Amino acid sequence: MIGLSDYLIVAAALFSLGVIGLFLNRKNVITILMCIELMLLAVNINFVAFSHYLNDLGGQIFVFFVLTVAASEVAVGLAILVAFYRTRRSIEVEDINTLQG
Amino acid sequence: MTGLDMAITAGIWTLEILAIAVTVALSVAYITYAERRVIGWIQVRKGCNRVGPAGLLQPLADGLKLVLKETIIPTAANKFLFIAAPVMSLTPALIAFAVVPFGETSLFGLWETPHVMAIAHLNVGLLYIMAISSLSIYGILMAGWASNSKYPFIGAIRSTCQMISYEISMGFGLVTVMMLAGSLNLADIVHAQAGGIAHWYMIPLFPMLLVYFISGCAETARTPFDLVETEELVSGYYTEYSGMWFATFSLAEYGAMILISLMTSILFLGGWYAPVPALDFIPGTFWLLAKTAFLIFVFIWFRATFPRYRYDQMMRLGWKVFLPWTLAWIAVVGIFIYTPGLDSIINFWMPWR
Amino acid sequence: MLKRAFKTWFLWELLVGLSLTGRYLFRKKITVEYPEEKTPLSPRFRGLHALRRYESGEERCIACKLCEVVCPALAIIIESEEREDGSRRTTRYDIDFTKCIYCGLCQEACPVDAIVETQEFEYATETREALYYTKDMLLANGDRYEKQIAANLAADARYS
Amino acid sequence: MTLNTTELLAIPALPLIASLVVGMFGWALKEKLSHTITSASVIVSALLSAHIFMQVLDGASFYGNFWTWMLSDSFVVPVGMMIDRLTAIMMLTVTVVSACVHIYTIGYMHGDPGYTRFFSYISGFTFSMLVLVMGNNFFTLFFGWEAVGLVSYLLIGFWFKRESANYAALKAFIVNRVGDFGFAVGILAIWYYFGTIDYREVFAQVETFVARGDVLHFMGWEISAITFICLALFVGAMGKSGQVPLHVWLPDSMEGPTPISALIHAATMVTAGVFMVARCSPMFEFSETALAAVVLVGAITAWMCATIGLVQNDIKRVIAYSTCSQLGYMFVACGVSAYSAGIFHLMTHAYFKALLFLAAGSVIHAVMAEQDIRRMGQLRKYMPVTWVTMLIAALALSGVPPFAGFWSKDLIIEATMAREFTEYGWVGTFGSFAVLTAVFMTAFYTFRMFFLTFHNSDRVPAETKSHLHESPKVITVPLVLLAIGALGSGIWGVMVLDIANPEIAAGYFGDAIFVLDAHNPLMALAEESHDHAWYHFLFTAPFWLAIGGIGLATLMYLRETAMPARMAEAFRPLYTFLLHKWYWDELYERIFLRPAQCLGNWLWQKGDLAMIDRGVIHGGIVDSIRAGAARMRDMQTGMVFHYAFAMVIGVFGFLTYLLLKA
Amino acid sequence: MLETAFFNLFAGLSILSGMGVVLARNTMHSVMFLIFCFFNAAGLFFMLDAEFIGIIMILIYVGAVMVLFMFVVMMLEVNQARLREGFLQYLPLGGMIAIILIIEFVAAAQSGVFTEGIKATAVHLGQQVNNTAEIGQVLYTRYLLGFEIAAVILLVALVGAIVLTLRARKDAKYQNISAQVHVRKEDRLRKVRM
Repeated sequence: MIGLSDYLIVAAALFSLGVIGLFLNRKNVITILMCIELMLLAVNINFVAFSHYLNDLGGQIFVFFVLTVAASEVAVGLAILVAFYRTRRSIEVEDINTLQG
Repeated sequence: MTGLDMAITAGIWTLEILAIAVTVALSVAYITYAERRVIGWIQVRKGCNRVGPAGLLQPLADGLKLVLKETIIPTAANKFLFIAAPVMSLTPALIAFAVVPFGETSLFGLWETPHVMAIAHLNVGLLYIMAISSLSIYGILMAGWASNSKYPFIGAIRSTCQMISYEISMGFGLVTVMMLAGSLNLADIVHAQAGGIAHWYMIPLFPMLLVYFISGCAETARTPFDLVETEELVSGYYTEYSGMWFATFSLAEYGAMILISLMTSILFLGGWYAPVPALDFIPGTFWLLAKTAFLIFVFIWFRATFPRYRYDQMMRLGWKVFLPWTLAWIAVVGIFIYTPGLDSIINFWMPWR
Repeated sequence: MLKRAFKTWFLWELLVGLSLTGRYLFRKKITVEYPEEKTPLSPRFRGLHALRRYESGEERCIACKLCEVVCPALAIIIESEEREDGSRRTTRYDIDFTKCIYCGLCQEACPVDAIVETQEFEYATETREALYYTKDMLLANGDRYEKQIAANLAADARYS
Repeated sequence: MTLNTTELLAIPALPLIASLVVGMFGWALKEKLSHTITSASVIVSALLSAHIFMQVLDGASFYGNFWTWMLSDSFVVPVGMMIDRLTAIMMLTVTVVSACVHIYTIGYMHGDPGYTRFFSYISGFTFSMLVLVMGNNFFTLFFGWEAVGLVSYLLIGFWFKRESANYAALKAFIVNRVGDFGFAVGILAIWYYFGTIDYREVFAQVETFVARGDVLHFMGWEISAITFICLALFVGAMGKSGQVPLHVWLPDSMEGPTPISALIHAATMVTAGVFMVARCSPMFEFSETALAAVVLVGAITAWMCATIGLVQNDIKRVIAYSTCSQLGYMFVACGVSAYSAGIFHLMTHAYFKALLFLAAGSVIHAVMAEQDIRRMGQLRKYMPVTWVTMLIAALALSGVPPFAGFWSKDLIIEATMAREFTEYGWVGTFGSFAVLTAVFMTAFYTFRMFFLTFHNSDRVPAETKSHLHESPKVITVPLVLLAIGALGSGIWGVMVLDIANPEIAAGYFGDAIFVLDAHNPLMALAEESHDHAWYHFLFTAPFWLAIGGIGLATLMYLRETAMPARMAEAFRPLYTFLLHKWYWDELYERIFLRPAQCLGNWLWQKGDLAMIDRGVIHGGIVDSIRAGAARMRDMQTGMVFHYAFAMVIGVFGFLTYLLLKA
Repeated sequence: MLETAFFNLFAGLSILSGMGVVLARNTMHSVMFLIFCFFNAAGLFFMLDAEFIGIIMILIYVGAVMVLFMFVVMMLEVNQARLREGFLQYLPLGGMIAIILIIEFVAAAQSGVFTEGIKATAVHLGQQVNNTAEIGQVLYTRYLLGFEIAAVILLVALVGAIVLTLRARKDAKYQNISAQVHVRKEDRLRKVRM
């Protein structure tokens, strides 16, 4: 039978994949954004799984909010990326260094 | 559940799916035929009438020709995505039909209560349709990108912008339907419109009917919104396609057209109910299909009548006319529903309240 | 103002357009189903070329080469020699129908009504070579359509 | 019997829709359509209000919530209505006066560039005021309260190109904020103590709440909670209704167009405070301190503003001070627990004061926007209709029977004299003195203004004289309509509605107003027992005082026209004191404006420039922060990789802790 | 049995496609893998009786967010090879961290912290309970404030994205279509007596 921990493990695997992605793709901002989406997805799976097994709708509501925030993040992030690309003709992370202290 | 039961269930499902898929494929073929005939008539021509009696075998001949044609894949194309694109555009067009209810039947009294004729009787049917139809963008986008050629690329970008823009007003239009029907279940939405033409949602939601149907034209890239495949783009995102893959795109496009017509009938034109209750002895499926057929005819009629929009005009229509108008109508319906006094008017269309 | 609002919201202009096309939907169709039916042709119709003969059987063409000169598409090639009886006649009169634009200037230019255009237009071939007509083929055309040609010329005569 | 919901909703909805339509599409609708839409909507709403009023007389009422406006945990703000007899009479007054003003405005504002905007505003005002009176909870009341304040601000500054109008608007807004702060505190206190903001639920709990005796510690004082709530609410009422010391904005608000002065700053908005106190009678009744405060403030205002009115020269200002003074009367009435008398006076006052303003507007219209009564005179022969209506209004204001003002004012004065405070006896005495003397002054300044305008010598400048003429029908018809109100509403109130019935529950108001029997001054009055015969007025002091005031005015401004100047010379210091309105504005400038300015300057010079800029930045704090930040800054590499690493370490730490705990 | 099979299918495919996202050479392929991953996650949501969230997931992520990604990938001409430089260099470190991470996660998930007091298997509510209606009831009452804040966040993101990317073209000319449509004869024509 499928229990809560099975879902948690799937989510954990996806989350770790997202982390690996952050480490491996050290240049491509788009992929980094996608890895963040992957991690958020893992979080969402956890939320829904807990919501189901605890019989509390709050988890699903929070997925809702996570979705909202993720969508906003992507919209703004990609907009920044496009604006950045216009000035630098590049989307490499290492070129984004003007804010460095 | 024993193995036998499962086998039977699986068998029935397969049959249902096959029935719908084959019907859709055949209808698509014959809609192309109908389109040629109707446009011919409007242009005072006779249209195709050579192959078979009255040209009825023409679609089959066309299909045969397309299948036999050579498939060309450009050298610079991304082969995997190039081939996946038509599949990606056809799949959503077909699986969307899974939740469409084609009527209610008690199978000549075999069942005590009438069953809804749909493959999946989903609680979130309307959302499902919206979600699935939003997927059809991918086929086009992938086709445009994978072709590695400028016309398909521009066509794909155009079509994506167009579809996303019109999806918004379509979605908001559907919100008004949800507000009145109080359900996302397509069968429930139809049930809420029972009782003759006055109960159909086209009466209180007339502007939304227009918005939905016209957005549907844009969504399926039909004239007057067929900027995706204009001559200036050498037929847009499928410039590089030929043979069967090309045919697949057409299949998807016409499938989407059928879907939009079906959905308009279900959401606004009372689904499988007759315009007057006295005519209910005719099976509901007939009514639904008749309404759908009429709407498909209107699609064709549009194509024969209207010149194409310019791209900026089309975007303006979507964002600056339809979107505010749908939002306003949501507000109007909301005010009617929640204002004491006015709610007695709107309750006529909300029998479940 | 009310009228205008009504027209805007009910998409009046679009309905007008739709009703127009809707009316045409029921018009009598004017299609001519070609192989079975054909439209009548004008006597001036300019189809396949032909070289005519006099009633005596003598070819009309006197190799003046006016048609070759006037031809805008350079489709006509003429070579001539003196014949045994001293008259000037062509040895070669070819028309390349892949070049010909059927303008009819050759017919206009001809002083003896030798080169004419018939009403024939169904001469599709399977090869390009077959569209290169030599003098014999043109004369044969003339023989075949003489009656029709004569009738057309007669019909058109009072206008020229 | 409950009322029809649709009808009730339509009453505020019609002006709202009209206001929005005209406000947004006024440019397209043009003048004619704009005023047709707004006036029609308000007239319909007045008719509907009349219908409601009739039904309410038959015993109908309404109470219910329509929507939920806000929802945050247990704080629920519903949008609902409570229609009882108090509301009904307010609705009727508001819509009728508003309808008259709408019609009047068509003539008065004709040709103004902001014509459609003006109509949008006044319709919006009608909506807000109706929300204020019809709501069934304190939050709707507050919404209406702020909305009318907003419209008032917009309308005082209507001629926004005029600098003085802008300042007057700002002044009104800011002074009102002071009051609104108190009001908001009061509402929040109600929510805090009662857990609800619904009238019915709050009022139902008051008795047990008082019995519980909650006490509030405020700046070392001990103050009972109910007194605190009532006083806080009353601060709001003071702001909105122009009571001392927050009265200073009301005379300045005369910068707005005259119809606005009539509608907002005389008849309706400024009386919102009185309405609120009457509405909250179940709470005020349990706090004698609050009631005494109400009497005190009302009496001071009534008396002081009357003295200022004696010497003002601007026709609208005279009426404005009179409005302040009359509002003081209403508060005195409420304070002595004669709420019914207060509301009665509110209604009669609405008619005659609106009439007075509109007639003044008609005069101003005729003399080419001149407002100084020293440059008028002998206008009677040019504008007879205005003269008659203004005379009616002046008589009503002075309290001459049988005009409306007499009935309500007499009731208030008698109630004031009859009421006995257990703890604050001197307040009652002072109140009686103030209202009695004010009657005399009211009559005097009203007729002073009246005579100077319409009689006396002709001081109109020659160039305006050629334009002098009676105002058009569209202006005079509303005047006549209101004149009927000013004539009859008093008799109607006493005879037909039975407002003056000492048994509140048996009279017009029924259970809409709550009065403890021990407080009821009307009851005390009834026990003193004199029958209310028609000649009753002959035995009352106010009547004779009013006659005296009118007589003095007649003497000074019709007979011995040189006398005023001589008197002003004789009492020069007093005259100047009054002419400068008791130096309130100057006082405020000394107390609030100057010190605030000085404080700001001081903080800027000493605090900001000297201490922070010179002392701190070069003193080390900033430098050390800067040095520390430079080191901290190295942590922000700007590399996503590093951030991710930090995040992962955090996850590690958390997980390990979790595992160890388990 | 069927449930397990479906769970394994969805879970396996989502993890596989997650790997695809990370490892794919072509960014476009990454996007496609991520879409596929979302689909499978939606499948998992369906299994958890959260059909509304599942559909919304597809509608928002697949229908809108990923399209945005695709758009950007397509529009920006990026040198893919350069972006992959140094990919393998960090694989050992990244892999190690991930392995430790996942071991800890699994240990935590299995430790019983999350299963204590929770029913081993929740009751499937089935068709009778309408998940959408339930969510609506909670969302518009208890979580109303959060919902409104989310709406405001979206609005701000919308405005922000537009502000960041909009370039006003000064040379572009626009027509006022409604003015054109509504023009009347009297507005344009004037009779002149010659």
